[in-house]
Amino acid sequence: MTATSPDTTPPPAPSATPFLSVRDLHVRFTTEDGVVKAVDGLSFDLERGRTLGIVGESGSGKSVTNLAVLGLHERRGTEITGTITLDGRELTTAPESALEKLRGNKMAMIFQDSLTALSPYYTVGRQIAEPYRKHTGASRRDARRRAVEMLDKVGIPNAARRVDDYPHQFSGGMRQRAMIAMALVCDPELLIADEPTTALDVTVQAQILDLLKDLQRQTGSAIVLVTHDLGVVAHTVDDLLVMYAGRAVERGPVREVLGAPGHPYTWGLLGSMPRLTSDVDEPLVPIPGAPPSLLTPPPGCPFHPRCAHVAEVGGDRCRTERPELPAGRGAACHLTPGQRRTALAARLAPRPGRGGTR
Amino acid sequence: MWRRFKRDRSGVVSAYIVAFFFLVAVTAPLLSKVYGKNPTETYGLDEPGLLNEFGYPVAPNGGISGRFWFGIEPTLGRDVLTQLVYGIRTSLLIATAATVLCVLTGVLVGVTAGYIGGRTDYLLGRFIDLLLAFPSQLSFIAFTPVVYSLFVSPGKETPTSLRVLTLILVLWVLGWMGMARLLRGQVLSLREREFVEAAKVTGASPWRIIRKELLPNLWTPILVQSTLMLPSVVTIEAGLSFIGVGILEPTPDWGRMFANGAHYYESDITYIFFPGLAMIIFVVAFNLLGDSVRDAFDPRTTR
Amino acid sequence: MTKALRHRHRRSAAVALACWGAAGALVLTACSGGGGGGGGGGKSEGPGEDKTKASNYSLGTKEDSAGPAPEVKGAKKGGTVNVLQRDAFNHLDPGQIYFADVLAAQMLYNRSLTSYKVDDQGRVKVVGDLATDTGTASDGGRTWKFTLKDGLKFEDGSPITARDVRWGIERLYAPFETDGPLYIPQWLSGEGSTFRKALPDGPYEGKHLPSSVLDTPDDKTIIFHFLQPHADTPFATAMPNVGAVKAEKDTKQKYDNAPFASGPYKVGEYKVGKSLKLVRNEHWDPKTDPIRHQYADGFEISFGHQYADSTRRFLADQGGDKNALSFSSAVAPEMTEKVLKQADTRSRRFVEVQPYVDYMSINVDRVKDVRVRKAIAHAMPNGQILQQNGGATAGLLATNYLSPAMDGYRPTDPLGKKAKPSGDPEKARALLKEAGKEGMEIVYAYANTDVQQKVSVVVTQALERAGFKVQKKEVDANIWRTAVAEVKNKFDVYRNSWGADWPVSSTVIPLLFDSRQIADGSQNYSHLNNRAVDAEVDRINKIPDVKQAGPEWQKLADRILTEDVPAVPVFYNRQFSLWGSNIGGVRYQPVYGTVDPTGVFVK
Amino acid sequence: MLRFLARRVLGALVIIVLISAITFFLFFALPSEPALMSCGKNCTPDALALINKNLGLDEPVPVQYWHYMAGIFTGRDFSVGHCPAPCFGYSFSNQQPVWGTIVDRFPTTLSITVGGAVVFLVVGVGIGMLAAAFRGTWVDKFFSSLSLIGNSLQIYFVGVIALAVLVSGLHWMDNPAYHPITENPGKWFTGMLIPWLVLSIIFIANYSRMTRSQMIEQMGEDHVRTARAKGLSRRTVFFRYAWRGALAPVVTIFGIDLGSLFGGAIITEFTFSLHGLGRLAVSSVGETDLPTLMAVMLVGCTAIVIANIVVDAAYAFIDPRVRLA
Repeated sequence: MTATSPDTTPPPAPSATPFLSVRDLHVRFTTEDGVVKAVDGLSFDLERGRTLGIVGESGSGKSVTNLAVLGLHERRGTEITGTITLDGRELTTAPESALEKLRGNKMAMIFQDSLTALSPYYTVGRQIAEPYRKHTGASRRDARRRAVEMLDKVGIPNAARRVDDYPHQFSGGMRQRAMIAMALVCDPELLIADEPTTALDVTVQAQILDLLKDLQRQTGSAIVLVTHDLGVVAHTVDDLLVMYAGRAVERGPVREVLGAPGHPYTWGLLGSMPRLTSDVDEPLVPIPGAPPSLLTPPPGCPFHPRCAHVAEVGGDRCRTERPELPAGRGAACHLTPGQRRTALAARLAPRPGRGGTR
Repeated sequence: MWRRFKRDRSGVVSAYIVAFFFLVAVTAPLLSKVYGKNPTETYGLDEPGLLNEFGYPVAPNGGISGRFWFGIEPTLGRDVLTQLVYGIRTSLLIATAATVLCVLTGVLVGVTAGYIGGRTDYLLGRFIDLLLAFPSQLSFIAFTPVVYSLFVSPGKETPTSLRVLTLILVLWVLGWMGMARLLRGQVLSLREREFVEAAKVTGASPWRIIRKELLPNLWTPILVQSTLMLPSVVTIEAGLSFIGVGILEPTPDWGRMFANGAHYYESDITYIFFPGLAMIIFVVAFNLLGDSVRDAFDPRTTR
Repeated sequence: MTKALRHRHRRSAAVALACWGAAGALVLTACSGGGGGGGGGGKSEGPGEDKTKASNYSLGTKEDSAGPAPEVKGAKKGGTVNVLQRDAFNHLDPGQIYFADVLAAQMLYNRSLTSYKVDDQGRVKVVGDLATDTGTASDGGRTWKFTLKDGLKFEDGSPITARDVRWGIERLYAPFETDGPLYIPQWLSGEGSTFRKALPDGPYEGKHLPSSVLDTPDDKTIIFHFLQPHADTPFATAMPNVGAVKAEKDTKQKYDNAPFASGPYKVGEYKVGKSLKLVRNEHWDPKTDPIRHQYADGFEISFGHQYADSTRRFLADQGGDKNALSFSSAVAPEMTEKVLKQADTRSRRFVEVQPYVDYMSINVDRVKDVRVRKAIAHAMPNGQILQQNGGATAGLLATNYLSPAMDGYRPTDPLGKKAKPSGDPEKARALLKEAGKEGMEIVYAYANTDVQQKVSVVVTQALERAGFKVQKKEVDANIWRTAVAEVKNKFDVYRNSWGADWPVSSTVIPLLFDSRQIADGSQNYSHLNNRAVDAEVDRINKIPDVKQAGPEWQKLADRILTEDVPAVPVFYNRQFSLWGSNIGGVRYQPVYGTVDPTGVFVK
Repeated sequence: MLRFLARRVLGALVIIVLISAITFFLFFALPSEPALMSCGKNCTPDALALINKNLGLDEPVPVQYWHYMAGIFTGRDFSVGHCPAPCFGYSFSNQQPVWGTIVDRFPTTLSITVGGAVVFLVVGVGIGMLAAAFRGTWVDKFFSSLSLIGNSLQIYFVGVIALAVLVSGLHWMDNPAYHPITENPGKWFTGMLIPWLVLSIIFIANYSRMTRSQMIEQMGEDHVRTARAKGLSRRTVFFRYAWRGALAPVVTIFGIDLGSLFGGAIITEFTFSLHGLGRLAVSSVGETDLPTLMAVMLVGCTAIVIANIVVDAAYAFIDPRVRLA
């Protein structure tokens, strides 16, 4: 699903290939207990200046996908098939040295837990300056100036002084800002943000997301925003990809997906989160059961063990036949569009009798 | 967990080897009966032709023969195999007893300090600091004679049991601190966990909390630590005997065989070979076992 | 009172089988020391044959006492001798010296009134050293007169006079002089430590012994007036502390680190506990000295070389070790075989009998029945004990109380130990049965050292085979001496070792077996209390000629061993020395039981 | 930093005083008469009493302890002469000031320890990093099994074998001996080679195991991944980020090892007949030489507490999160 960029970014790629294109990506880990299919046939595209949200529970393959894009997955025992092209360049087969030149430069990543993701042993300034020096060949002084500039840009007060602080001397929000500064120091064209706000207070979350948006507006980079929080997604991304058990189960423009979700799992996700718009008394509905083991994924639709609608589909279809995700907007589910509408409507109706706990 | 362990082949093999050593130690008298020799008889002195005029075995390779499988001891002419078997018995007895005491003390002090906290924790912590500041090897050597002298009554033979007791005591007093430190840390972190909090709220007695809530969670570190501690105690005990403050003749002792071997090596290198090999196998097996136990209990560390 | 030389060899690892008659043929290679050192007794056949070396002890004449010493064949001047010693010297002050290693070393820088001259055949003569002869006795042996030679000088060139000798003797009365032999002061002024009352501060406060005790009528004459007659005075004056000390240079305790030399070498540099460098003393005149040479430029003595270390270095014979020897370190027993098998060591080693004897004392107070004592004696596995001590190169199986190094020694064997080196359990059992003491409990005490632990194994085993029950009692090595020297000790059998200060048995039998010696700390460890023995001791002591007394001592010793059995002789110690190939003139000093460094040169 | 030092030094002093007191008092439980050692061969009860008086052994134990400890700072006067500060008393067995003996023996221990430590730290950490870098390959397996065996070796066995093979058998190396480095660096080196090697084999195993697992753990850390995501090369990340994190525990253990080795590498010294502090301690126990034993004990535990302080300071240096206070 290609989204047309509404802003000033010139359309790239004379060819039809989008800026970032992931095709039929499979990531498998060999472990003691067997082969884990962490990502199983994932495809998506992303253009410059656009933001793609990826949501899903932990272990759904979101992070693995992003690590695979950057080539940061553990090499040993990991098998990757499919293609990842960035600006026309194939990444899965690229040599490590080529990837090193891209990382932090053309593509950068913001990690979830800034406390562990920043090295405790070096100053914030040094960690920000490091990729800058490496990729631009700047002098130590220039790099430092750049680090101060970046810290300033991400809203660290008194940046010139704080540049010499260590990460543990920063608050959580400031650390996350510093991490963003680090990711953006070389003006990357692709920014992958892996749950950048999960560990933060709600107010800080909003600030960080605003910051990301602002920066995107300035640089026109493409952003992949990984989260399990649909609330974050709603206001930030252009398109949304819902992942379950290593597969994309639904995708489409964010309004459409959130407004008219087509997959029971997406329904579950929406039901398990509080909404600002809804009544405080409205109970939250958790998805029953636990994510499936990726060692032995359920046959057919991987969601069927937790799905309340297996019966509606009828027969063994959910258990035996894997539903395809249609190109563009759509969901990988055997339910017919009509069944989906009915079921969704039923879900959205209040259920006073049940109290859910979180 | 057990299943995990069983799948770890090197762990299982090591367990068998370790068990074999303990079996040897326990059944030493039986073995020596079957083999037809005992560790105290001076075959080389009693029978001409076994030792030469310098007191070394006449036969090559330390006198290894169909009769003396591991050869005979220079100058005293005793059978090396039975000496070794009984030596292992002595050493393992001391090491096991010392380890058990260390573990018990470590658990007691560690859990007490961690659970009660506050002033008790502080005092126990300083006490541990103090003991840790003792140069351990030096202290073993310095204090063993002191403890001996506390037991010895002049004019009577010091029974071997008292010597054994002394060694156990000395190894114990300066050996439990590591375990205590470790457990204290564990308990400190467990103490804040929900289930302990919950148990406290329901009014469970501290003893009950320790027994029912804490100890089950401490088994892993205790077991792993003990498995690592025992071989090191064995080697320390052997080191003491090597230096000459351990078990005396004629009680066979593993460590003293090294001391003797160090004397004899110029003319009879074979003598030190078997005790040395046995010790390497024993410690390797125990270390592997320790690794396996840890892996089995704590799969995260599997790498 | 007197104490014998106690050699410092901690016999921690020593030695192998004795050359007993039975095993003799086998062991001959081990026992033949090889004709190194030029000393006699290249072969030591063991107690089976009369070694007769002992009978070679004699008093030298005036001519024997005149310098210079006969040249050593092939000797050259120059070069430095490296000396590897195990233990650091505990004293350099001649007044404090008593241990074998320092006794050997002091020969290089210190001269005494008389000294021992060893000839090529290993014969020992007592000769005048500072004195012109071995002294003249009068008043029935109570008064001894010595005359100093001409041309004697200290290291600063000042002459040595009778006053210096007097000072040297008087300073032995000072309270800090505790470690050396005290024959002369005790003979002059009283037994035990009572002699110190005669001159409590030594000569330092300006007081001196009256001339009725010690007289120096002129610069050359010294006259001793003893309380009792002492026929062996020439031997007593050969102790290193009967020499000259220059009063101005006497720094009391500090003299221990910087003695003022009268011999051919003087202290160059001394790092206590580490090394000692001896350099030529230019003022020493060879014409005055019948014993010493000054071939090497100096001696560099270093301490801390374990026997295994020094042996390995002599064996390798590389670099500076070619010029190395040791005064008292023996070949490490575990390397004996290696040394004997390495052909090139043949000309640079010796195995010699020392004046030290290992005994097993039996506490007569506790083991009252002589038959039981006999049983113990017969059961004692001498050969096995010796083997634990290092075997043939560490000692010879002993058959009686006197060392072959003693004057008048005869190879008697009253207990038939030669035939039964591992003990005679049957005979012992029979004796025990006769005494009706089968299963009797014996407390065997031993010092807790490596070797003694092993010895305890064989002793216990032998006694148990003879029908005893044995309680083994280990005693801390550092209190061993005091523990067994306690009269009221609770032990029955315990090892001790005795070495004579000079090769006359008056320094052995009375000390070990005279009932009047029984006291805490004394050497009558067995507490033998037999009036007849005491009387015989007195009788022999009165014989004015030491040569005639010799055989009498042997007879008495054998009588005690046959009738009273207060101790079992176990083995005679031997010194097994090895040195570097570039060293010549090494010979054995039979009185000290060490290498004699006086004729050593670098090839 | 200053506060940290002051606090820690104070604590260390308390520990040293306690340990020395325990040692001192325990030794009076020994059943021997130290004065006998200095009494020589003509010892009489009078002489013994005199020596006891001279050595101050006739006073109550606490007083003696006080004199001993005070003497370290002020020096003491003995009948034998003045013993200048630092005075650790006169040895009962050789009547020399103990401090001289310590000063004499310490270089041996220092040489063994420092030389050995350099070897085992460099080689051990090197091997550990190599194994971590080539994790899972034959390199890793080779070194891992090697260190497993090395970890199980005992000096008193390997040392003897090394002597038998390298010195007596093949004559490849010199007999272990101490020669002052100031006099003959070449001999110093060759004389120390075997002790270093043997000491190292055993410690290398420990350090390589620890380094390997620390490195692997660090390589799995988030911040290391971040560094990779910044485009830093594998090498840079390995040597700059992961190594820094792996360093802290290694340094801790190293400090503790070094501290305890300074008190005397007893078994090493024993095996190779080297005369360092460890052997001195053993012989002083055998000879009831209390002043010497005390001195070695003090040196040993001082080394340990200093090592602890240094380790903590180093830790703070390595890891800025740790604050010294």
